[in-house]
Amino acid sequence: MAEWLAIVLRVALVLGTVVGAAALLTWIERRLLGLWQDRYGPNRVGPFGVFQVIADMIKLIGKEDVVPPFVDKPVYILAPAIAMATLLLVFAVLPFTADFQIAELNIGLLFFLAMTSLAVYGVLLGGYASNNKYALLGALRSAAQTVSYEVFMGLSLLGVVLQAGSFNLRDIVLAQEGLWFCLPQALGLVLFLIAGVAESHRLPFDLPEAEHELTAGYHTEYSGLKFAMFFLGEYLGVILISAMVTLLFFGGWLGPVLPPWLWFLLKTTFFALLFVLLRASLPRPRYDQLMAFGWKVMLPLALLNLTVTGLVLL
Amino acid sequence: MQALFYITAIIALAAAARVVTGVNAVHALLHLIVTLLAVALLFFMLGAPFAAALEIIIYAGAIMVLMVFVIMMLNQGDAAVENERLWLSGRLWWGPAALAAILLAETSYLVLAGGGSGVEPRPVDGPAVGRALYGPYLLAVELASILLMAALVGAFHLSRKLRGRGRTQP
Amino acid sequence: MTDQALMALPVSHGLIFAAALFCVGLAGVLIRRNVIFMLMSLELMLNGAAFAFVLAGAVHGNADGQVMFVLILTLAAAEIAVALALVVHLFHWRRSLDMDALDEVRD
Amino acid sequence: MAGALIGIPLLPLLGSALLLLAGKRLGERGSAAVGVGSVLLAALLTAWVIAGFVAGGEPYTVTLGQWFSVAGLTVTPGLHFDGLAAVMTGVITGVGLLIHWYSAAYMAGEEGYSRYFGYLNLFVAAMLVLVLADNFLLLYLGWEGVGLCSYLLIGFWYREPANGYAARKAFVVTRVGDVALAVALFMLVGQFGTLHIETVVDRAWQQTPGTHWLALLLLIGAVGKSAQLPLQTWLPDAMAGPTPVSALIHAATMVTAGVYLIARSHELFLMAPPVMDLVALVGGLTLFLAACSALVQTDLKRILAYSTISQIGYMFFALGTGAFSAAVFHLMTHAFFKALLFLAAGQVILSLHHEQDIRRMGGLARPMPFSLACFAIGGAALAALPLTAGFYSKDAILMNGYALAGGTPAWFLALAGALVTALYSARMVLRVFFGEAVTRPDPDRRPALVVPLAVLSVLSLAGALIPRPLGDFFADLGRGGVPETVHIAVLAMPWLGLAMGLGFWRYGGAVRDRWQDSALAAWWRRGWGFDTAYQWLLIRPFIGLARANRDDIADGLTAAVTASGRAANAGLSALQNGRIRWYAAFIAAGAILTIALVGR
Repeated sequence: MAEWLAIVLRVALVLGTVVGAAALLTWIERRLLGLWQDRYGPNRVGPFGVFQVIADMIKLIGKEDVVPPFVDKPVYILAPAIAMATLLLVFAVLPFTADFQIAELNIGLLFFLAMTSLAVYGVLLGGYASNNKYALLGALRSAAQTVSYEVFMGLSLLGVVLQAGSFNLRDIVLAQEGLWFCLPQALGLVLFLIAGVAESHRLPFDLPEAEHELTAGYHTEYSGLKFAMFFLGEYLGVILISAMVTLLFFGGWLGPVLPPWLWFLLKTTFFALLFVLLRASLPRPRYDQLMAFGWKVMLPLALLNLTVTGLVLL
Repeated sequence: MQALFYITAIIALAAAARVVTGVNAVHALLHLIVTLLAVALLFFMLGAPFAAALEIIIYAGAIMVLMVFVIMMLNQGDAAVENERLWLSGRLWWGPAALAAILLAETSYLVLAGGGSGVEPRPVDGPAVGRALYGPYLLAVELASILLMAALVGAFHLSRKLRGRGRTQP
Repeated sequence: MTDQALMALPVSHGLIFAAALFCVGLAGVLIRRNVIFMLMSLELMLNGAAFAFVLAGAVHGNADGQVMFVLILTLAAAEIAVALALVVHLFHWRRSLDMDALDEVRD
Repeated sequence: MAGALIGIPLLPLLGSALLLLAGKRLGERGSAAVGVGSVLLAALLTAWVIAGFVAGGEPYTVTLGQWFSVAGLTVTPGLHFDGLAAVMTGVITGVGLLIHWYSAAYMAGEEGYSRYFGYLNLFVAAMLVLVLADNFLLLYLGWEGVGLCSYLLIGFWYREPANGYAARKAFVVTRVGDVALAVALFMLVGQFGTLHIETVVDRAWQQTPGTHWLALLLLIGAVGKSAQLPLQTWLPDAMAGPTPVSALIHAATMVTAGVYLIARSHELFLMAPPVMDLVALVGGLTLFLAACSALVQTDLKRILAYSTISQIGYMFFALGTGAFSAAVFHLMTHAFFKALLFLAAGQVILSLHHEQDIRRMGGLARPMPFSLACFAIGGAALAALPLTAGFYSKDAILMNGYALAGGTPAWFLALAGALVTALYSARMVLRVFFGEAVTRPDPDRRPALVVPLAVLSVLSLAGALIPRPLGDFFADLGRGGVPETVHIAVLAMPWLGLAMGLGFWRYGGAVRDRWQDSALAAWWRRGWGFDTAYQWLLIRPFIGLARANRDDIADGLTAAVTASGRAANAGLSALQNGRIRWYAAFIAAGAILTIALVGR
């Protein structure tokens, strides 16, 4: 019984932390954007406007949850759940420290890939169910983009798998004790970062929800809590990719002096902030440029990386 | 744990039945994805985690996405659902259903007649599969790669032709 | 974790499940006129076969079952790629997904 | 000498090959040069060979090599040259050359000019092979070759369906004779084991049985080719071809092939006296019936066609009575004057813009005096007026015929025929050239048209003076005394006919008109109704029989085979309905069946 309780507690802790972090990230992003764009951002509620997050949540929860009459209702409701649940599920297999992990899975990395690939459905079905041409276009773009970038996301990680000799995330981190994989797998790191940005539909790869062209893309018709779930899903994605980069390339919790969980937190936060910086600084490419870039540049590079790694290891 | 197997299997079959009988293509596809996830879970339970992961990543994550993609691209709307309902009605059901039922009965009879007690499945992990693939099955892997290449070229060719046709039509 | 997932399972039940999946798919292929639905049913059949392979592999404790699964997966990917291209073609050409409308292949 | 002999048929053959293969590139001038040139060379060679033969006098043979050897029959064809062959080759190349020359101008501007000369050269080659062959098989090759060319040239203007019909008719009717000839060849092989003509003739003296049948079959072959009773119906229709073709093939050369055949194998006929009598009777009947038909024809070329039938009838009569030399002599002179008549008629027709009906001619004497002269000479020769070539030959036939066969019915028919011949000759010349002018002619005096006519006119007048190299070729059957009255009758007949013609022309207008409208004249005009008779006796019953047999039991059997195949196909193609789901269902059913059968 105690065992079960421990598991539940751990799940609650991870869930709370991650969701809270995602929520907090929305505030951090707005503040940082304000800073970089030479303005304030939200600064009225609480110290530095931190409570703005809570205010937004209250607003979103309190809003009327509209289900338009023309939508495909079951799918419409399912879509945001998929978008959030798949990402949250991955956190179950992440080793935050050497001994703090909800579930140790031999194929943890594959699980991550599986869940990210399932996450497409959230966007895709959301766009489809909305029965709206902007949403549909956004969803189609998203599907094409995600499927394309997934291909070399998996390939770029294979170098790491080769070096660690395991799909187990914990083993991968432990394999970096001497040297973080960010050095031997520098190319893989860059590829994975780009793919990660694309997977989480962040700028500059947010074509599926490009507001200039498609109003709000696949979640045009969504409002209230369902919109909040999509919204949160995006930031969960940012955190997840940051955590994965940390685990796979920057030694996870490994680090001197400071406690391991803090190392993990610091590294992850750094990459999350990097995402924000990317949003602030990079322009958005055209859609066909995005696809061409994925297939014609990234895929060959990923294959090259895999080949070279394999040759070196042999 | 046996109970979990049966529950998953029943979910898979029920979802499969919905795939076959559904009239909305996207809903049917979602049911198919459920079936696939259930099968993946069964793989996992059988001690084949690698197969389970592949089932999700490739089957559910890529192939099915492609199908959803195409369905959305064709975007047939409500008329298609009505049409599908029309096509599904009538006596057309019974023949194929009987065929499938007979086949199932036969195989079930064969399987049950073969006896076989409960066997403890032994787990086989990814590296073992990899060694088998690049060991005795190397030729099959090469053939599969040729097949994929052929499919790639074929699909590319077909879509190219379509584009050419589209250009000539006003 | 995986070790705990293992269980004493009557192999026949697993095979019957595979056969059932296959037969449901078969019935779908025979019943449906819509190409998309036929393809989905086809995937069901493939999964039935794949499950039988993986089950057999697990029972005997060797990797051959999963190897076959990987090959089936490859086949499915190739098949779907070409089939979907054809479906799009068909739709542009006929404005319909009715497989029976395509009966001029007999000539 | 041997090489020259081979060269005679070979030159036109090469010309023909050149014309038919590359005719389009040669153009009209080139085609004419090749077509006429090859025959000219052949004619020169022939003249040289004949000169050599006359000087040396001995018949000789050139063996061409072994053709085939099968089941004991070895065929080594060769070319044989003797008096008869000399006459024939001389006529063929000489008259052929003149007609080629004439054709070059006559056919100018026609579509298929080179094709025309290609066929014409091929004909000359085939005819030369026919007359030079020392072997019945080679003879048969030439025989069929001329038949083919005849078919091709009658249907030369093939766009007109009637021409095609006439060509087919000629081909099919002569085929009856050809089959008989082919059977005769088989009998020869069976009886003598060889096809070499001289050997056959030699052996025929030793063993007589079966010779009657052999001779009869040869006669049927000759009758078919020479348009004698009862196979004469094709020749009038054959006038659908170009006029020079009518002159060369259907007057001067090919139709005399039958005469040549009988003359060549006359020893065989001498062994079968009843057949000889039959030959004479056929000739007599033919010449009289055809002459009567010629009397009432309104188409200029058809008059000449019936006249040709009639004249060949004279030759057959001569052959039948045993006057072979006279027959061949008449063959030669007939070639001259009939070619002259045809070519002159061609000139008239050309001048009148392809008008052939004599009722729309008349008064052409003034605008076309040269044609009148040609017609007068040709007609005189045809009517056998004294001092023309025709006089000598026909006189020889009638006198020899009486001497050899006496006053048989055939001889009296021949005598009456002489009268009718003179009558229709007079009618033809008078209708065409005198009386009221109906149309304005557009005379054509190209030398290429005129010179051959002039040469032929001379030949028609003086042809009898040509030394007869074959004089001693045929064993003369002896000439008994001929009563003076007979001689006078023979001499008087043409004059009588001529006088009757002039009389009717001058004074008998009403009689003439009534006669022309009478049923008898109409019957004669239709060639004594032979065509109609054949239509009712042969063609209709045959078609009826074919119709009746259309669904007989054999057809039922074959139809059953096809029907079962069709049914099986229908069943299988019902399975292959193009519906993938059906296929899948069949696969599933097959799987179920297999499992049920195997999995126990």
